[in-house]
Amino acid sequence: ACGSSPSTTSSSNATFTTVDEYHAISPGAPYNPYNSNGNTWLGYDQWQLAWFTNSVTNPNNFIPGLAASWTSNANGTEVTIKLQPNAKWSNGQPVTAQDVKASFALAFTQGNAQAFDLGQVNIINSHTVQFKQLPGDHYNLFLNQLLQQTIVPASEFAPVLPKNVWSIIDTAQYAGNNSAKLAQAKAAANQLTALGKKVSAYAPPKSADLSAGAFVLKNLNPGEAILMKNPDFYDARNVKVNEVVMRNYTGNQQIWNYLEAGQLDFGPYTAMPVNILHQILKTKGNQKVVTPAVVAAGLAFDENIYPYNMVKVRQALAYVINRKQVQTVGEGVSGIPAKYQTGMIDLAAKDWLSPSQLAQLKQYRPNIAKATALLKSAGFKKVNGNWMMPNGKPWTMTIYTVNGFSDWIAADKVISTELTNFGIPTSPDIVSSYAQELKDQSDGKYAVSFYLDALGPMAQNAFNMIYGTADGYQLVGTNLVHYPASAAGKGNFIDLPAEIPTLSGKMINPGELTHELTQMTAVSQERPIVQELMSATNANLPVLNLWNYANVEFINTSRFSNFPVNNLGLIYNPAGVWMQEGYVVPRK
Amino acid sequence: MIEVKNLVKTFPGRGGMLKQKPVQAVKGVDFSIPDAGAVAFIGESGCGKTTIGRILTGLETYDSGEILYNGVNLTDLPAAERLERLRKVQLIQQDPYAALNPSHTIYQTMMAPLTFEAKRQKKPKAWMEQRAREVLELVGLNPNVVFGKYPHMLSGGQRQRVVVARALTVDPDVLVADEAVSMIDVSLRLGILNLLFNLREKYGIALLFITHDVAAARYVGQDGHIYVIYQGEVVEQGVTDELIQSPVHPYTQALLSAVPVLRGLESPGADRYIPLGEFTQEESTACRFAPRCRHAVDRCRTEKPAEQIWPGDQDHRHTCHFPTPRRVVAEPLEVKPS
Amino acid sequence: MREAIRLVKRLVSGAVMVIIVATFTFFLVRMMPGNPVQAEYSTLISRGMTPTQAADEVRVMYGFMPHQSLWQQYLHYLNQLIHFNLGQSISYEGVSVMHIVLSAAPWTIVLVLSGVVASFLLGVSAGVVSAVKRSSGVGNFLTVSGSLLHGIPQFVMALLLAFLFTTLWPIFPFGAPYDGALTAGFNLPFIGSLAFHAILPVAAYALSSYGGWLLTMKSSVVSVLGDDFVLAAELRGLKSGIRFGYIARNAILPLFTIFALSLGFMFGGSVFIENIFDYNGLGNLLLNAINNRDYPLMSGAFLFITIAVILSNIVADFLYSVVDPRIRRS
Amino acid sequence: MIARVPETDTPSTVTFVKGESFAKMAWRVVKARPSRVIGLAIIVLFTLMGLFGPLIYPHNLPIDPNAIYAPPSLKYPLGTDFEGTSNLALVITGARYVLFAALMAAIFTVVFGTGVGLVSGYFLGATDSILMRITDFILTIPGFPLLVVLSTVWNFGQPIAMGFVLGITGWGGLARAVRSQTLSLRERGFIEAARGMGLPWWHIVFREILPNMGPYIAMNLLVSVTGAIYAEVGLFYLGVVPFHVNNWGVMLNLAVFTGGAMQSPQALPYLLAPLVAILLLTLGVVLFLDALDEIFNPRLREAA
Amino acid sequence: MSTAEQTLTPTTSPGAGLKIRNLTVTYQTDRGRFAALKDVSLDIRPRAITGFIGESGSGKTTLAMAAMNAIRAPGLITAGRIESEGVGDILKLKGENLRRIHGQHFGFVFQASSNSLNPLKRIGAQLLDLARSHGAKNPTALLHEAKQLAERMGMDGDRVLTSYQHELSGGMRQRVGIIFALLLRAKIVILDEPTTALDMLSQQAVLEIIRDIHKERGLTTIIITHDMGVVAEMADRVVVLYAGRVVEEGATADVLQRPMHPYTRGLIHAIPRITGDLSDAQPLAGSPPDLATIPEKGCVFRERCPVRMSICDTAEPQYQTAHQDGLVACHGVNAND
Ligand SMILES: Nc1ncnc2c1ncn2[C@@H]1O[C@H](COP(=O)(O)OP(=O)(O)OP(=O)(O)O)[C@@H](O)[C@H]1O
Ligand SMILES: Nc1ncnc2c1ncn2[C@@H]1O[C@H](COP(=O)(O)OP(=O)(O)OP(=O)(O)O)[C@@H](O)[C@H]1O
Ligand SMILES: [Mg+2]
Ligand SMILES: [Mg+2]
Repeated sequence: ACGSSPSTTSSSNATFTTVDEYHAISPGAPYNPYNSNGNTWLGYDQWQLAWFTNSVTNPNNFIPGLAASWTSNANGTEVTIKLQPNAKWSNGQPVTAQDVKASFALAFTQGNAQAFDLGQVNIINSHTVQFKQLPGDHYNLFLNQLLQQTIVPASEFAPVLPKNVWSIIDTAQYAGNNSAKLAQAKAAANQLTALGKKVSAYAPPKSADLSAGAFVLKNLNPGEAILMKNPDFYDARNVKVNEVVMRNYTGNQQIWNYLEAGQLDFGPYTAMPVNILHQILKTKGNQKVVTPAVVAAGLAFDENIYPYNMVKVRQALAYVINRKQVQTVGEGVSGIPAKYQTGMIDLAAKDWLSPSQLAQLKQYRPNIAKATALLKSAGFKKVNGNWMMPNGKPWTMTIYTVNGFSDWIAADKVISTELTNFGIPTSPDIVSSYAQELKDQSDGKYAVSFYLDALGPMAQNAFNMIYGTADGYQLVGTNLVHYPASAAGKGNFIDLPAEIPTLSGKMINPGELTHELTQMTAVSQERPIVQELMSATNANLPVLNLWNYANVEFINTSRFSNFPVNNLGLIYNPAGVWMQEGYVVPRK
Repeated sequence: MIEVKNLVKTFPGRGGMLKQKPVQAVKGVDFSIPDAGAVAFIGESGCGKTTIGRILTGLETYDSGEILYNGVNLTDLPAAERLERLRKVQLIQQDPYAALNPSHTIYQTMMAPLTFEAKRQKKPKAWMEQRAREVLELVGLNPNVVFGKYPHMLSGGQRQRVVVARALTVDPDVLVADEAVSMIDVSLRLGILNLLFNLREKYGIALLFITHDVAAARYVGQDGHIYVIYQGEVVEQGVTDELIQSPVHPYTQALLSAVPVLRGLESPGADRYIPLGEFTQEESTACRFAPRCRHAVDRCRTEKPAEQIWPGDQDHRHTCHFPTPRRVVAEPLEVKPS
Repeated sequence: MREAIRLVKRLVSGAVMVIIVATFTFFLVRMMPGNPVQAEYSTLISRGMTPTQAADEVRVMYGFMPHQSLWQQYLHYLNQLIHFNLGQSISYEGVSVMHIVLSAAPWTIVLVLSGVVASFLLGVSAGVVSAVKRSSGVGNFLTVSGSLLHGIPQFVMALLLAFLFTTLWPIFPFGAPYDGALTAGFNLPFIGSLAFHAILPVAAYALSSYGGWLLTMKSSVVSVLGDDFVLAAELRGLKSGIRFGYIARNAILPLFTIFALSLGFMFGGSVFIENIFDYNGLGNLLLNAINNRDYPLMSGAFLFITIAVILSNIVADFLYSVVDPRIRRS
Repeated sequence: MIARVPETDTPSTVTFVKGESFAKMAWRVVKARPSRVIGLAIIVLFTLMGLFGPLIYPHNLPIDPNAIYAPPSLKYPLGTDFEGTSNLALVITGARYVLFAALMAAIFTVVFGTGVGLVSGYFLGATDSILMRITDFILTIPGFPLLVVLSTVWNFGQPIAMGFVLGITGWGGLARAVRSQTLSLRERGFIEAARGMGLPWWHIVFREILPNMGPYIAMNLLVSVTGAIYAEVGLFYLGVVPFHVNNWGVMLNLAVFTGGAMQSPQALPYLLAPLVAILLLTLGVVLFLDALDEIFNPRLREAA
Repeated sequence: MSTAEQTLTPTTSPGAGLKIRNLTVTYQTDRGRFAALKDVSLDIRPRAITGFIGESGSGKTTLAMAAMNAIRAPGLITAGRIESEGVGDILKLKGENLRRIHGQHFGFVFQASSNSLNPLKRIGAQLLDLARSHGAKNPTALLHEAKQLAERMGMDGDRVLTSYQHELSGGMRQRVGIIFALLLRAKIVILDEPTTALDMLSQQAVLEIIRDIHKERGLTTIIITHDMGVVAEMADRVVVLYAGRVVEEGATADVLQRPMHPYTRGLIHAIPRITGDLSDAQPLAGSPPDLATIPEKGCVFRERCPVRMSICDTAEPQYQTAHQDGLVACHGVNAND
């Protein structure tokens, strides 16, 4: 029935074609997940302990992977996992606790494990492993990050992992005051870094493209990687797809091409203009799947720079900028104009706030009159159609954005036009890279610049974007320290006053509150803090959110049916994970 | 007055590190050009005539020897002054077309040296154009006609006149005319020769006339001197008509024999002889002409002849072991118009 | 003997040039704003990773970042060079630059070599025709089409062809150098697929450089046609075939050096064509290296191209002295 | 002793005419063929665009979110872009940066190239060796990648910076060619004559030699203008250099990479607008080039 | 020398004459279409040396080329007939027939300085090309003959045959050119300014060779030159051209002694002489003719003519017999008689 499909590769119904949005194919690169070009594909032949469902309120909502189950103690500092009883590598060898422990040692060499304060890893039995946080810490995303680790065969990486790796890790983790031990820790940390370099450069022998996942790499060329179903996969009977073809791509347009040609059974999130979206949806079988993305695009203000230190100015700008219009032009496909200015995405705001609290939020709908009134009350004057600042100087703006971020660039142009029309001559400017922008921002070089905001799904992460380093709050050891904007290299550019009012007028310290969030293990504990932070953000607008992103993904139903379109937590994951759950069935 | 003593010039072989054989173009030449005098160099291609001319005008350096311009050796002078004096010796090239910048009008061509001349002599602007007109008229050109023209719009003779006029802008004492007429159309050739002769006669400009056309040499300097050059050496010299009528060196005789005979108007000289072969550039310690000389004997091939004075004529010198005067040039016939 | 000395001399001066270029590029690429860590960080962020995660990820890369002073790094680099070692790539962790460059080279060679050769053959033949028939309609058409094609930038041509033949009329495949289902090697289906996939990019390359060859060849033929020996050959009644041989050989001489040089520059790849048609050749490699601020890879690729150019120069010189007796010595 | 009269060939009644002005002469040459007139018209059109284009539009071009990627219409003759801005306005206002940068590049190329070539070819010796080594060096380094690197090292906010970078990578070939022409010219009689007249070197180099390379240099100037446009547009197209301003390359980049012009006909006008502009300018230059030789070579243009 | 003669003498190629009638050749230029030759009628006598003399641009080369039907664009033979024994009207020949007479009937020798040889091929190889083009039965014999000719001309035969053009001096190239012209036993040999770029000695040597071979083979030889001396020295007959017209023709001695056309007279007087009274020589007034400014009507020489009459402005002078078997075109001659 599918003879007419334009698929170029195999006519087999069970061939599932897709691309990996994170990953270009690099022939010659090793089969090594720790290599940034390594030819392994997460969710296909690279498997994690479990798969996150991207819940904004529950960081611990996971779909089992190699870990069949897990338990943790009350404050979340100890986690015990049980491996799938029949998990096997593609050579038939079982996946054991040893493999897990080695994988975590490798995670230490890559700096991943330190990020969630991992302390000890204990093997309980061949299929049970216990993890402990560093003594004294309780990082509330411990389980979340632990479960997202990739597991690799210990035997495979034995050549690059020294026997004493765990003692090096232990030494490196010393955090006391003994200067000799501190020095040793530093040396050990360096040793780990050196190891990390070795590990990521390591090329496991070609013969053993070992996978514990649903698929195994079969063949690779600069254009495509071909993965075969792994018969030894623990849930192999759920997997109905025989072969996955991973198309290479070097630019978005190539993915658009594939999609337009109906060649992709699953097309992951790709930035695209509306016209392309329409074009893609015209193709037979193509279907759009929208899942929320926990991130927003915003404008950050440097409050060290006059006049952006004035709340009224920021609010006035919020009234002038027509976010719907900006989103239509900038991110017509996967953008949703930001409604509530809370520091989190609007969906999260709905989850965290009660309906009455939501109603209280200012929505800053486009309103020139309000903006004018606000500015006038702040001492601004309009002369010859252009605004003069209270200090008597004309008000002009440059809004910085990043090269390659086309949605931002387009949005920047629209905002500039709007502001110029409003009487603030504004021009867009483009910075060479995002890293450069972040650096310049923290150096206080931009009054107004584009900013990735509301990065979640966890509230602490989202607020940390505003009230963390950007506002001068940093964790030194276990102490929260505040650096003033004048401290060079410390990155404080938002530079809010020490205390800011919520909508109800209550003065709060957002930096401290944000830090407190990281210590909370239960949602109920977090809720009041999150609500206060949202309210304060809405009142003060340190960052003006323009739109929330959505993940727009595509499936093609002409060759396969039963996609997990209604299971948002699952569809957020790579298609291999869907298949583990029994989804994706070839049509007859 | 220019006096040249024992001038030697060797060109380094070309080609950077892997040089070709050096070429000894001038091998110790003595001559002098008296004020308002005429000196002609004759000789076949490659004998070094041009090289000497270029050295004299300062366009080429020399290896050894001495050149005295009015008794002053220019190498002793500071650069600026040396240039100043060298400008008094001007070169007239063979190809008048190449000697004029094709992208400049005659006006521009004339103004270039005059601008600098005016600066030097602190003359006003008007002087420049006036001077240009003056010299152009001197060479027989109408400035109004030629000023706006480009070189390609002029005939060969006119071009050569412009070249001479340009040389005159710097008030030269000596003109070095290197084959100055050989590219000029026959009908115009005589006009240029005439002009050169007049410059000499009227303005006292001395002339070094380089050519392989002996008749032309005779025409500008009947009373002057001819130097016959063979492979970078002077083999014979003498007062023009003397040398033409009774050359003693076989090479001179061959050269003179080669002048075409106007049959019907002239009869060939009794001893006319033209060597057929190509000459070799082989270095020889003996008489260099011996390999081509029909009169050569063993001595010529082993012993280098020294310069000698031809008895009875202080000005007539030669380098031949067996100097013999021969009549080689054509004799005019008496033609009666019918 | 002389030739041998000349060759040695050329090689030595070529080697000096290589060192100079190596030095220049070494310092130049390190003057570029940003660094590999930043570049990688940017990439991760734009892939949607959180800044914290991204920072963790790239921290490993600091291990690859040289900590010595620029000067020490330079000496180290030179030392490696002398041992024919171009160092290790940063973005392709742990892979040697030499390996990367050598594995990218074949793609470029397949693509650009056929492009250069095709455009040369086409351009030269059309050039002869347009010179010989320069006052006829055919000649004018060829000349005008040549000038216009010559005027169209390569990337425009590539985009145009790609749009026309893969999107509008999907006749040719797009997006991979060969059919993924095949195994690379010396087997017929593979080579066939390789050739089929190469048609568009080669055509784009050939079309955009064809005009240049045509115009050069035309003017060369026209100037040879004006030479006396051509008229002499005619007046001696030489057969037209022989006369054509005379003209062709003389006319093609000046193009010879350019051709040899373009073979050398071939190793620079064709950034646009490789980019648009997705070949992992040297052009794309260099572009990626630049985007990732992969210093060793950049220097290495630059050096590789430079060496190719210098060698092709030397070869061109020597071949030229073989075909043109006037250049020959002794 | 011998009677010889100096002759004058023509009576001095004709008054001296300096010839027609350069502009008049050039126009006469151009007029001779319609294709040249078309070429010139195109070039003039683009020049005007570069000079006055930005003045006829507001600083920030108006947007129209209701007409995103609109097809060509009366209101938007070349359609619109991703934010509903008229492509025609974009092409016109974008011309200034592109053309000015290209002109700068061409001027840098020509000034460097002819300067180096002239000096090297005229003075020879050590000067020549050094300059030629530098030229070889420039010629040896692969141009486009070098351009990419240089363009990230320099900041491209100003077209002059862009022009400089384009120029600095592109003068090698011209220097070589000018040098070899200088070498042959310096052996020519009129150069020797000028030296013999004691004219200073700068007069000889710039007033005698240079004008003879007029057509060649003018041709190179035009060809490097188009070359620079391609390179520049190419750089922006690849997106390897940050762009601050609207120009044709940015349009191409956005059209292909974010507008999907290759994938959807809707954005096609956005791609075609700058493309057509480039092709048109190329056409203009190609057509006009034909006149240059005659304008600069008095031999080829015979006064009527 | 004697061996060379033996091999060369058996087959002499008796020269053929040329009958040129009403020949007009025009050139299309930017400034319009000009007649480079206008209504030329002339007999070239067999087995004689004929000299074409005239200023630059007077049409000497054009005449020679037209004689071989080798005028190329932008030139065009617009009228006339040229007959030669054995080939008929040359202007009617086309394609292969025309090609064959080039080389076999006509031998053409270029100016010494011009590069009339393929710079990329050895002389010997080019001689073989020539042999192949004309279907020579025994190319090696031809090569052998070429070698002997070369030796005869004072060159090293082996060296010449294995040389490239650039390895030969101007005089040698000129001689090689002559070999090419003679090898196929052409009946008419045309030498275009064979000695212009040579110095006196080489010039005389080349002329000497031409004269010898001409005699020996009974050729019809045409020498184009603007040097009256060369014509006087070599030619039996002289044709004087001016602005595309033949103004005088006759036996050399006659023309030299009793020039009838004022132009011829002027030319002869303008020769610098090696002996005799210098003041006899007089330059010719005016500048050489420029086809673009030639008057439509009347005598083309009148602007420079010392004996100009009113009829010269209106009527073109007709050919009339002079020097017994020659001709002249001048109104003045008529008046004198
Ligand atoms: N720049 C140079 N480099 C090397 N050799 C040179 C150079 N100029 C001249 N020669 C050589 O010096 C010799 C003399 O040359 P010159 O030009 O003075 O001869 P000439 O007598 O003027 O000859 P012609 O009559 O051909 O002009 C020749 O062998 C020539 O090849
Ligand atoms: N290819 C051509 N195109 C235009 N005009 C030409 C061409 N060839 C010759 N002529 C013109 O025809 C006229 C006669 O030229 P021709 O070459 O026959 O003269 P010539 O007597 O041989 O002169 P020279 O002594 O300079 O060789 C000249 O005015 C010349 O300008
Ligand atoms: Mg000379
Ligand atoms: Mg001629």
